[in-house]
Amino acid sequence: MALDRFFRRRRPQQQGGADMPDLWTQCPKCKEGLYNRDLETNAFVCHKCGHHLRLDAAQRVTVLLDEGSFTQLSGAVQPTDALAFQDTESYPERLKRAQKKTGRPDAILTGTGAILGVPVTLAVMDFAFSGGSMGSVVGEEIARAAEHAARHGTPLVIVTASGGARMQESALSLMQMAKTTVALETLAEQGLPYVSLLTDPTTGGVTASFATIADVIVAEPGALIGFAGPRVIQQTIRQSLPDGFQRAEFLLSHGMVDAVVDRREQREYLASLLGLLTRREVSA
Amino acid sequence: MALDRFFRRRRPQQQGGADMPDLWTQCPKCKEGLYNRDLETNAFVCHKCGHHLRLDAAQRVTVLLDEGSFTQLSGAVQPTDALAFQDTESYPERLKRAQKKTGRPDAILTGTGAILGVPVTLAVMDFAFSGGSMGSVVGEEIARAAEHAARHGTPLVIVTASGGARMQESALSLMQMAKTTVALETLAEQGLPYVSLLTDPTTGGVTASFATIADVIVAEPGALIGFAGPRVIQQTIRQSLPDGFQRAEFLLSHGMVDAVVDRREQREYLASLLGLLTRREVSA
Amino acid sequence: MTAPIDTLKELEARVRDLEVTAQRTGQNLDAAITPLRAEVDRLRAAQNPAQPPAPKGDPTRWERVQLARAPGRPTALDYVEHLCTEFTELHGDRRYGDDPALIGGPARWQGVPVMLLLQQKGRDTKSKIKRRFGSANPEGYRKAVRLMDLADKFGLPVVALVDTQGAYPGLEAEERGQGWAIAESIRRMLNLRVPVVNVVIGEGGSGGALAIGVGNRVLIQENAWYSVISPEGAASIIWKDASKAPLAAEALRLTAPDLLELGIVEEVIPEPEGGAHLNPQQAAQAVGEAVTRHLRDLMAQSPTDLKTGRAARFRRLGAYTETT
Amino acid sequence: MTAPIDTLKELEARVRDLEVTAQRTGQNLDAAITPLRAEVDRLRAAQNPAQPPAPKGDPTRWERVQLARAPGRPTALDYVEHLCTEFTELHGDRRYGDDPALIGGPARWQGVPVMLLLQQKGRDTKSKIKRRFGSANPEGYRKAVRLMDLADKFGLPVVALVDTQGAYPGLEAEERGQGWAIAESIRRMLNLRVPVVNVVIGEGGSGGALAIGVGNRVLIQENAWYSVISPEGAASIIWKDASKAPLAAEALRLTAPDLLELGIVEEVIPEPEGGAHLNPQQAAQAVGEAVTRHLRDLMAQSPTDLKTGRAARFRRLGAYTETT
Ligand SMILES: [Zn+2]
Ligand SMILES: [Zn+2]
Repeated sequence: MALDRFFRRRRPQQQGGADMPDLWTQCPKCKEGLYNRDLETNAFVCHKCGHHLRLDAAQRVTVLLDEGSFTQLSGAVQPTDALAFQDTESYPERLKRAQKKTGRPDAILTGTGAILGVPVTLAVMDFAFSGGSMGSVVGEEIARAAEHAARHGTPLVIVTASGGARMQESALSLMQMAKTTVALETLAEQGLPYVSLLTDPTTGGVTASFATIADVIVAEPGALIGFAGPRVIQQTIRQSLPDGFQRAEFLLSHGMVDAVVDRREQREYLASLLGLLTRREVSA
Repeated sequence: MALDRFFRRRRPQQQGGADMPDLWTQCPKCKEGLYNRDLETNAFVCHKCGHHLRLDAAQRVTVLLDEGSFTQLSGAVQPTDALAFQDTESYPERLKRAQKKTGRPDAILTGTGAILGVPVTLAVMDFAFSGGSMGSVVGEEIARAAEHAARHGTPLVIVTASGGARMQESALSLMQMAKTTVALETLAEQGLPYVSLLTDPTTGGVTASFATIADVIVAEPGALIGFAGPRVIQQTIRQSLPDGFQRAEFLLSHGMVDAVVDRREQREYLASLLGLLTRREVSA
Repeated sequence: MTAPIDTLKELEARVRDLEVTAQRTGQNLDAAITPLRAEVDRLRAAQNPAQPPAPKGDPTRWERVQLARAPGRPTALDYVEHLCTEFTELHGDRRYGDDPALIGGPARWQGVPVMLLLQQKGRDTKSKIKRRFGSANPEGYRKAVRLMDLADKFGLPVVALVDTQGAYPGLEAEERGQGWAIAESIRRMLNLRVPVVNVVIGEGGSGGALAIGVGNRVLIQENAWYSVISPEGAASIIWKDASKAPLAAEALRLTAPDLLELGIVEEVIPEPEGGAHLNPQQAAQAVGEAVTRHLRDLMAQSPTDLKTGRAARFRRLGAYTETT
Repeated sequence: MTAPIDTLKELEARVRDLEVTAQRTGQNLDAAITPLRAEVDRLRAAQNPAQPPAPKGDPTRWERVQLARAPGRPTALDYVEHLCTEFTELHGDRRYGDDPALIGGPARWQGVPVMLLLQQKGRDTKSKIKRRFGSANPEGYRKAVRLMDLADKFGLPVVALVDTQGAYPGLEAEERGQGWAIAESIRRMLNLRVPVVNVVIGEGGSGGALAIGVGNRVLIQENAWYSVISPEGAASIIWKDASKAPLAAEALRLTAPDLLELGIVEEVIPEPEGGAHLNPQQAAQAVGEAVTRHLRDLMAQSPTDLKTGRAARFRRLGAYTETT
């Protein structure tokens, strides 16, 4: 697939941890120091080892959508502490911290836009917000995005990144697995395509609900994807796990995902695929 | 399950090979000599080792249906030699021999009857006719039985026993896999249950078509059931096959059949099951 | 019957082993430990046949969790034996295997023809191990989907008894798509055009429970629990210490009255004084009556209403505020 | 490119080994032998690049079988490369694995969006072995069912290219329900509400071919064969001697003109003089044109008519007489 259409100018993004100058980011895999400007033009993929760095929701939108095409839908729905959940810290305090860190109400960003001209509704999970955990807000925003796509006749793309359900909302979090499925069925009944893009990491309740009932499931190279976490499994079976277990490539060979697609090729892949799957009306 | 309802008087059946007096049959498994009269009252199951002896189509009808309830449907459809198939013997000669041996036009017997009072349409393959091979007549009669059941609102039970498709009709035999499926879909669209009973042996094209798309699949104990034959597989993999490979119990543990049911319990099993699956109309 | 001493000793050793590992590594091993620990308790109780005293007054959340795991608490098949005739277990997913942790088939529930889906923990040590203490593999959920297809085709209402600590966290389960299988089961149940009544009869652990929990009416027994994570799991995450499970149970609000208040269940089914294990017969009568009442109510609805009503039920659930 | 000598020698030894076993035991091993033998032929031909002379006049049935297996005959993916743009291969059955012997995905076929189903034999020794010479496992057929579901949902016509000696006769294939998977694939294709066009582009062996062969229009290339059993298989059964395959080919009437006469195919697609392998480009043009013509014709039909028309087509097939 030709990459040249991919390399257009990106909006600059802040990168680099506390120990690194703002101009540089260290590759978490090969430890190479990478110019942030180069990283951005390379879709945040390490030039040296090909490692796909984790993105926050805004970066994902930038990497995936045509420049300037994004219109945000999410934002009005805010989390609440229905259980008065208290552990070492209260749930509202945790939320406040995560909101401050990410600048959004919860671990989800949705909106509309275009991929190489193909209009889509897009939902992106934000791992930076509480490990991308799914509570009532994530569930509601995913559901609304699906319903928006159904109403406006666009395909839906969901980018997942989640450690699982949000403990602090207990059974209410669990119910989001069903809620999102209900909304996705509304989309399916319209004959509109839904593609999920599983990124590192996607585990727990997200894997066991909306992430894996997509018409086409695409995974990013090297992404950890599974239901149970690797440590829990290792203790259950009491032996070490095979190399690459629960990684995107492992899942491909076990028939669970349709393709593992390099981040630099995802726009072309999705645009072509969504074009092909857009329902052509056959005479009734 | 209580067996007492099973033991009613059976019509006497001729048994015993050339070397055995007509009063006796030798169990092919444990070699015990068995009184034919005892065999009949025990549904042709060896008293000593539980081996399920192979039945011809008439015996199967006797074992399965309420006495006197059977009305034959099949018989009018006759095989023909569309390919002028000639090998060591012509196809018409082969057919004549099989017809003389079994007294029926082809390897299939269909009709209507009742199982403990539950009306059914029944199709029974006859392994004694050319190894139960499926050609155009078998396909047509299975299809007609399914359509009869759909038209008259009865469940369908098919008892399989087949070495596969009939070579002498080449691609025409192959097409029966599709033809039977078409007719069974007509039945399915009526919401009527179809149960297959797989008996020893069921292999080849029958396994890869109507036998395995039943709503419920029941197998007889010890029956060999598979697509490829064990010898072909053994040569492909070049190692010996595990004990019990492709037997009914093996298939049960691999999730392929719903139950392995002793022949002496099949009537109660089927009557109860068909009663439960008979569609209750929910208000539209 | 007294349990074999060897089995008990072996299980105790295994539990200690796992606890040490959990302590040392700070990992959450409760999926492995808890069922074993419950089994140890049961075996000990069996050797000393006196039942533990029933808690007085309103039990705490943690006491309810213990009641949900009490030795002798009726399993799904115990309810079926009390309430059903003609249960015909149908086996297999027709793709890979047959899972003894999630079973089902048509039956008459107090005379009403239904399709049963049952998470079955096992009733003795051997069957508990065989049934993985009710923790299903993908094959179990795929069998459930197949049985729901049959229920839909033949107009059979579905009755699902939920009792699991969660889906089985095994290597092979992951290889064969545990998450995929659960998601498919949820979707299939949501799309059914027949009545679906679910009862949490013991433990309702996470997605593995929800997989057969998305019906028109979700009921729960008085001392059952239902949560996104077990109290031990939550305690391990929060305090790195599974023994803080009683605190986690409070925080998670996982009891039947909590769930009723949160709008997640329609009804709490009362248990005999002291817990279902003290009078399984009476517990079964209460479950039978409640399910049959809801079934009869739902059977008056059209297939379309059943599906859209169920969808609307789950579309609503969740707690958030909205700025304008 | 010259084939590695080692691979050729190894394959030859394997073939001899199997032939000896077949001779000694009287078993039918052609499912194992034939693809290896064809590969040996191909490797030999590659080392001696001159093509075998094209048969003059109307080839015999056995000559056609040999043409269907000729080294260099275009595989399914060769047709896709000549005729399609935007082929997006979708992988996996979402249950167990991904089968490289039966692949597929959406593509534009001469500009028309379609869902492709391809039996792919492989183009070099390594890929042939990986793809099991086009003999699919249950995962392949289950992937086909999944792709047909997508085709139905999105209104994509299905184009299926058939090229297999049969489903893979392996132990694991049986364990995972080879017969079940084929039956399900047949049923799914028969129920599609979109146009389905099938082309037998080489070998059409038994149920493994039929599994993706039940469309509205079934086409066959001039030198392809389609039969309930391979000529070697039939010869082994009839004469206990696979070398009598030429006789069996005659008896089975398995060539394209035979099948047209029997009403099993709608159309024979002409091949370049001497066979498709002598001019893959021209062969592809003929296949492309024929498929596109049938697609355009079928795309004018309603979903219901497509399904009932396809059902009626297969309900009719067979030869029998009827007494009254
Ligand atoms: Zn790197
Ligand atoms: Zn015997």
